[in-house]
Amino acid sequence: MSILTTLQLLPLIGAIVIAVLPVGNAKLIKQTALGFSLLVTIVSIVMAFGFKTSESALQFTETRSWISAFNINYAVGIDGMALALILMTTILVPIVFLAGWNESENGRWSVKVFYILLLILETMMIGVFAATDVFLFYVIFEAMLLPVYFLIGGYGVGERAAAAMKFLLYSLFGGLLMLAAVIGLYIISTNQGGGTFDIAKLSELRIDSATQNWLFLGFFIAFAIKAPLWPFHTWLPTAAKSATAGTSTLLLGVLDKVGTYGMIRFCMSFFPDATKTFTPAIITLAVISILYGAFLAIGQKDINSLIAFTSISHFGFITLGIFALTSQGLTGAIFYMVNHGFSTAALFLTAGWMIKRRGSSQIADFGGLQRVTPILAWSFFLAGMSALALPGLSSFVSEFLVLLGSFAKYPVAAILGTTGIILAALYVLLAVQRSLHGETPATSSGIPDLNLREKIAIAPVIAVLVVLGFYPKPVLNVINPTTQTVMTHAGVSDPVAKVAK
Amino acid sequence: MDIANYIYLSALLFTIGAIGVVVRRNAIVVFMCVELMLNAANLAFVTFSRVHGNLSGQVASFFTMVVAACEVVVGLAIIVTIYRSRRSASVDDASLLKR
Amino acid sequence: MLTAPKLDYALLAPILIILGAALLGVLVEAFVKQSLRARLQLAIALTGIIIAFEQLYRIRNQGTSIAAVTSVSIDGAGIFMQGAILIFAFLGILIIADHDHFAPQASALPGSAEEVSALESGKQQTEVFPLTLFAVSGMMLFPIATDFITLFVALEVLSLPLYLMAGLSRRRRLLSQEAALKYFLLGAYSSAFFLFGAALLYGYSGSLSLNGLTDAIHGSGGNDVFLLLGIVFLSVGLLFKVGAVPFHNWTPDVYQGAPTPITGFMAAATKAAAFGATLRIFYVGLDAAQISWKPAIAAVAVITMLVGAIAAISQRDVKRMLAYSSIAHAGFLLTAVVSLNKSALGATLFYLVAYGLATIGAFGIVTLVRDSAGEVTDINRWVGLGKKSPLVASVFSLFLLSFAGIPLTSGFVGKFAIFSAAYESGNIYLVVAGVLSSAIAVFFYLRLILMLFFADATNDSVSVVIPSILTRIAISITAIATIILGVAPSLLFNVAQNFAYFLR
Amino acid sequence: MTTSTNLVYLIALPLFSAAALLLLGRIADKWGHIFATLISATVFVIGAIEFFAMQGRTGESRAATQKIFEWISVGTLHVDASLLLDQLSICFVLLISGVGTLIHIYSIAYMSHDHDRRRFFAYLNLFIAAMLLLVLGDSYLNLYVGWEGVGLASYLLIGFWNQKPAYATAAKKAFVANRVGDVGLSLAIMIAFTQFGTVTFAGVKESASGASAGALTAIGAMLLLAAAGKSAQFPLQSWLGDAMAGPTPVSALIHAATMVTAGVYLITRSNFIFDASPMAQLMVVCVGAITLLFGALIGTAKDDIKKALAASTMSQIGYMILATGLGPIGYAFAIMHLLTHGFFKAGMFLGAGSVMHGMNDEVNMRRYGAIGKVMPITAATFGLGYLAILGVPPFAGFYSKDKIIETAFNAGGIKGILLGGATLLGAAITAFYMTRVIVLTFTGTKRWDENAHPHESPFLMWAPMAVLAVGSVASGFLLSSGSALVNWLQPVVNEHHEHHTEEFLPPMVVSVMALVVVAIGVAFAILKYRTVPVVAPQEVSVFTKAARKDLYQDSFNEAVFMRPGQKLTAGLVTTDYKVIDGLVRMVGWVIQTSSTALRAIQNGYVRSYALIMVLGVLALVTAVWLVTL
Repeated sequence: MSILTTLQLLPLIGAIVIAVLPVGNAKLIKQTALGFSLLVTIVSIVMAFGFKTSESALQFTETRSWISAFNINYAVGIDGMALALILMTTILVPIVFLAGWNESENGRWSVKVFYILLLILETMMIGVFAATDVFLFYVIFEAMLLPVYFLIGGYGVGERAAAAMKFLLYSLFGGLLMLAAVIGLYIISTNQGGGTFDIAKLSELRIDSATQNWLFLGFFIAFAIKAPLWPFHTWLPTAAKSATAGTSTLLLGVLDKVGTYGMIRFCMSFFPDATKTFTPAIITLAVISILYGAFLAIGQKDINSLIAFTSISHFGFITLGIFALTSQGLTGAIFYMVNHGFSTAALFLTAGWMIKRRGSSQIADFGGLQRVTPILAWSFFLAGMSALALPGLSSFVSEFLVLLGSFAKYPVAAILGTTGIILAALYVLLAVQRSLHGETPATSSGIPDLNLREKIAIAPVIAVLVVLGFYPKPVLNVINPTTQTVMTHAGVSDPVAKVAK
Repeated sequence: MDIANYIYLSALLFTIGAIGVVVRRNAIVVFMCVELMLNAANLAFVTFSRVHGNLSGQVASFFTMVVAACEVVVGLAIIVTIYRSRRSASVDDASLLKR
Repeated sequence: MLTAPKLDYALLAPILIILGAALLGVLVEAFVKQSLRARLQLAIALTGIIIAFEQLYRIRNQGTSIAAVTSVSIDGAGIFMQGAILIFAFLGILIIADHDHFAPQASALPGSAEEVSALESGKQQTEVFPLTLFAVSGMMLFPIATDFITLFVALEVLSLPLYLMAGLSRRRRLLSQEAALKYFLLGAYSSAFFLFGAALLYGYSGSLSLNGLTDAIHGSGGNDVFLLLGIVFLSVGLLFKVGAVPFHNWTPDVYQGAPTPITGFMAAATKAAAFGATLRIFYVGLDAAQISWKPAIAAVAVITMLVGAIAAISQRDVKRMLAYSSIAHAGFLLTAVVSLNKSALGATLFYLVAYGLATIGAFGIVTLVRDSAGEVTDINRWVGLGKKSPLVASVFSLFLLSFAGIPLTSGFVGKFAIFSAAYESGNIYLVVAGVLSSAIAVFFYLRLILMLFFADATNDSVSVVIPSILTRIAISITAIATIILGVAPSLLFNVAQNFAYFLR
Repeated sequence: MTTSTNLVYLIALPLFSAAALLLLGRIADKWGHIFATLISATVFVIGAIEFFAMQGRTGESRAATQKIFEWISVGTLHVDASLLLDQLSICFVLLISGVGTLIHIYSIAYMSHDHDRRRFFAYLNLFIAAMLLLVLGDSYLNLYVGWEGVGLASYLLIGFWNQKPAYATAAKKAFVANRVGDVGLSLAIMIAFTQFGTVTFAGVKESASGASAGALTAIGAMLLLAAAGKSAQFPLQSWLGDAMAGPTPVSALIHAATMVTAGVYLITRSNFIFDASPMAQLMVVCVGAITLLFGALIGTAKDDIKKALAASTMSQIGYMILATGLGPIGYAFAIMHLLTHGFFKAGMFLGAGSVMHGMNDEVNMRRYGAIGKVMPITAATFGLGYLAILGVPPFAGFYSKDKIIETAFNAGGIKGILLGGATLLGAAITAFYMTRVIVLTFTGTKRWDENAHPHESPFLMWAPMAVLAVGSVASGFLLSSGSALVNWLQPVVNEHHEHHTEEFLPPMVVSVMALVVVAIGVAFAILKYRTVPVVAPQEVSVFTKAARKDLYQDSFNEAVFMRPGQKLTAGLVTTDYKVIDGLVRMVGWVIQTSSTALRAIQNGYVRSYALIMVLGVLALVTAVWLVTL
């Protein structure tokens, strides 16, 4: 059994264990959940140490027949990109547990259900990145919507039911289009000597260009909804507004990454020609997302929807980097996914604490927090700095790589994207100014600063952002081989500098 | 007489039956229209049996008659019950289930 | 000297056993004393079904097309359908056994003294068991019949008891009777079309058998007008039974008016039988003329999916909503008819089982949600059920998710298989239409889940009754099957695939 | 190239100190300021050691590098976290750490009453670290990290008292304006990488000559944009005045002596780009000339002493920028002016801070007057700085500024006359507004508030001022004697004397001209401000009004960027809800409506159902018939 399978099973076992614990003992349930998630983190780190960056092939592979009639397998294996994303996931989950220690208690259902859902979600989040069988990927891709649906609907705030519904409908719509495309791929593989869902085999199919275009769109729209790209984004702010901080973190930090991950893993490797055909259009959408997301973030009054719109802007950057198809762009984009996960986690978690303490998510209701709760304020500030890609924090490295990588091929897009950094400064600093600076209103004066548990939760996130900002090499080394594989497969190479030495 | 005329007659009967179901209100009459359609089919079977010179069609018409008889049993039972409940055999009155 | 036609009784035995049990049931109803009847009927029905199933299992590999001269064809698809119908019948009867749903005396006037006394004395008539078994025998015959006479007889045998059963409800008897009337009149109307179609096809080919029809088409020996009109009229009868648009109008009304256990049984088993016959007719009899009917049936499939999905959205009654859902599923299944390939056949077999089990389970749950006046089917009163009875609400949601085709439920695998068969046959537009209507359909399933879990109940009169042990068994089996078929579909899928063949 | 192992400490020490002070929190309140000051002093010592070590080496080996670790390596992009200490950067290292240390010392006293003094010192150390990274990075990308780092430090320090909304806004404004410049730097790096495949200074320098004029001009223009943002040059100048919201030591260190001169450093560092692109150079001189006059004009009307000094800073940096646009010889003079300006302007800011310290943080010069008597040391040090900025020989400014004026005239042709004229005019206006500051603040009659009890500042405050005053006096002479700085920087900026064009005017003439215009400016100011109303008169010329309004720079930005931007944002928010989400909701509406329509068809009448079936039959017949046609 591959360590990947173990990794997926652990949270599931955790969920089962929690299922048999007494409902009343919330503390025990939480501790068990945290314990299992930490165990997963440890195992994943052990796995990371066993990962050989020198190999470009998939590692820790395992294949078991699942639905033999369609040659569907339980097939897992990871490359650098998947490893990075899985590590991000397994690190974020215990942090989310710790940060939202009490957020399960105001829900519609018990604490128990909350943690069962989250642990099941973790299993799926690991699985979705580990799957090397398109069918398996699809199944998890769709199934993981449900825990989130229940987490938003059951434990969220405000218009949570409507938000959950909107989220699910959007995602399922995209998913169904993708299903059609998955079926198409399978049939084509059947016609070319043996139906398969194996990613590697599927990427060697010969598909005529018209079919490629349609199938590409099937996949791409699903991913564009997931990693919301303008104009498929309107579900995200609603969801982020209603979900708990922890759910939002996992939703935007991990689940949405499946979209951008899918663009690289599936769109590009299955449909190289279609990728070329659609690249200009996608680059345009990406740039629109960057600027549009930023402008809308500036215009938000609710702190969670602000964060959601910043993410739309950031997903624009990631998409731009991916479709620029240069080493820097791709590596930057993949690294961006990881950084965005942590950066968004920091934003949502700190914002969540602020909201919980103040009892409102309207930015205007805050103010002067820096005087009252310096540590909380600092955490939020640093998260904001990460969102605006301040050099020294990891998001800078990725954002810069993305822009650098796309400039060589799409200068106009890169230039427009670069102006996004001004808007980023605006949306972050406006929020910072309104919430942390200024006079402290009477309503905020007595609120407590972060407690030890919250400090422990936020510290690793900030540490990761800072450490990877200064020393991104370990992650970049893991990602680079993936980038090279993708580029080789797509048949592109980096533009050569015009005036080489 | 041209055998085609039997087919025309059969089609005509069937059409009358089909339209009758749409336009008549009394459940019994509606049901009779259905019976008319079945008999139109019988006529067609028998005619075709003649055309093709085999007996299958004739056999089919016997079966149809038997089945039609069964249908009458069930149908009348239902119609009578509903008539007793509602004191009306109009199919338009039975329209509580809708939308 | 004339020899009697040779009948292979071993192969026909499953049907005969069910018929025998049904007849026995009639006798029991007539002669056994009141207090024993109910239990005896149940025992007879279940035993009959089990024995029939066992016999069916024994003959599973003995396919032949001459079991009863040329009237029936015992082949893979036929045997699989029969098995599926038997399973549905078994589960259906477990739920039907809860007498609370049925009028003590169907012939008594609603509200009459007669009825009141029957209610008070607890004198419960149990004709529903033999009726069910008769219907089952018709259903088992329908998918294996290969000539038009047998097809028509089977169609009527399965329909006539159902017409009656629809009117047996203990509560809201007017509605129940109205459902019976509508079902009967429209059903008879559609059978007339079916029969006239059969007559026309006979006129075209000179043969009543599907094989004869195929030969005639290949020889293009007859009048094309008869063939085309025959195909259309025959299809009407079939499309009516499967509940395809525009022959679907009876479905919501009957599903709503009929006693809920009957609705569940009917929705699952009739659909299986009707699709079994439809597939055989189109695959075996009309394959050669596919160029003329394929576009029309494809159009019906698309319209059916869309209408089913769209109309369900504005329904306010759970049973009506499930009815429209069944219409949408009929649309998906019709794509398999158009696909005309082995994968589609296998996919349909799987789909029918998956859908049927979930349907029985879902209607089984509906029987549990009641207030003092009986079942509560108004969706608005289901709001907040997740709070009152999380388990029941969760299981119901599971069925809904399966209907919606969410991965890891049986419904998803079925949908996937059907769509990939459609894609394989080149009907990509059907896949796209299917996917889009699934997206619409997802909305109302999810909205219902949302109402169950995410909203607070407005009144407290609605409660979930503790189900009887039989109902509990039925619902548990269907729920577990829904998950197992979703997670490990190979268990059934490989079987379906092996049985996915027709003998000519 | 020499390899050094000490360079990293220049950055690591203050960075560590900043982090420690911030993380330790209140525990470090007692000793944080001392610790930070010691760290800063240590950095200065290391810098000095490096400087002497460098002097001990010759030629190529003077520059030292240190590779700390591999930072980013993706595809053909390889960027190491490595530092380069050459003749140019050592000037900055000494300036930053030297002036920085003095200001640390000053701040100990200046901030002694502030509850958050520890945090202030943490920010100061953070600034020192970032600024040193900026000047020590061996590639544009490393520089960029420091570049934004100082922006962050500047933001934090301007908004140090962010409980006042206006101050928080000022901080944000500075950051955003800087970000506009950062876009320039980002794009410059991208173009450079696309062109040369590298982003190190050495690599770009090596290949620069081979690039097309267009590419070089583009890089140059983008670098200029970056410089304009950081150095408050036209058109991104508007933030500097507001930045005076920060505590005065910050204004002295960051917004006068060091950070704002980063633009000059950037252009000087990129001399190989600008030297190869006359077009870019022209842009540079234009920006410099416009800003020097712009800043000077604003300075004439400011009553806020810090804002007046800020305007002056803007103007003086305009000189430096202008100088860097004048080709190889200009760089050295720009750096020289930068260094001398660092001394005298920092000194004057500290002086202003000292005055404010004694005047209950009053900044309105119309409320001052006759402070020279009560604060003699402050007045004296300020006065020396004043003389330096005026360019009175032998004070520092004389050496640096005259050289710039001279070089401007020497630019040749009409360009030379225009630039020379601008610099001369600037000198005159500088003389006017600086004299105005002196007159309003230190001489004349008392116009204090009743509660004000001005007194001389404590030793910890005046000592740094005194040291800086010494610099204001002596630095010019020291740096220019025997063209010391010019020769020192020669390897970096490729200055070759033999390429000099004919001198337009002899140096002597230029100096005399400069002194004459300065005298006129001084005289005019003295005459004009013999009496000073406490409340600024409203009946003034349009020019004064314009200058008071910062030449409408904010109004312009508001009208052209801010308000349309706000409208755009509001418009997009509405669009997002009404159009994009609206479309989605419309799909829902259409489906819902069709659903209702379908419900209506289901009317409950059997006969109607039968009719629908008949119609269905007819439709099927038609369909089949059509297909078979």
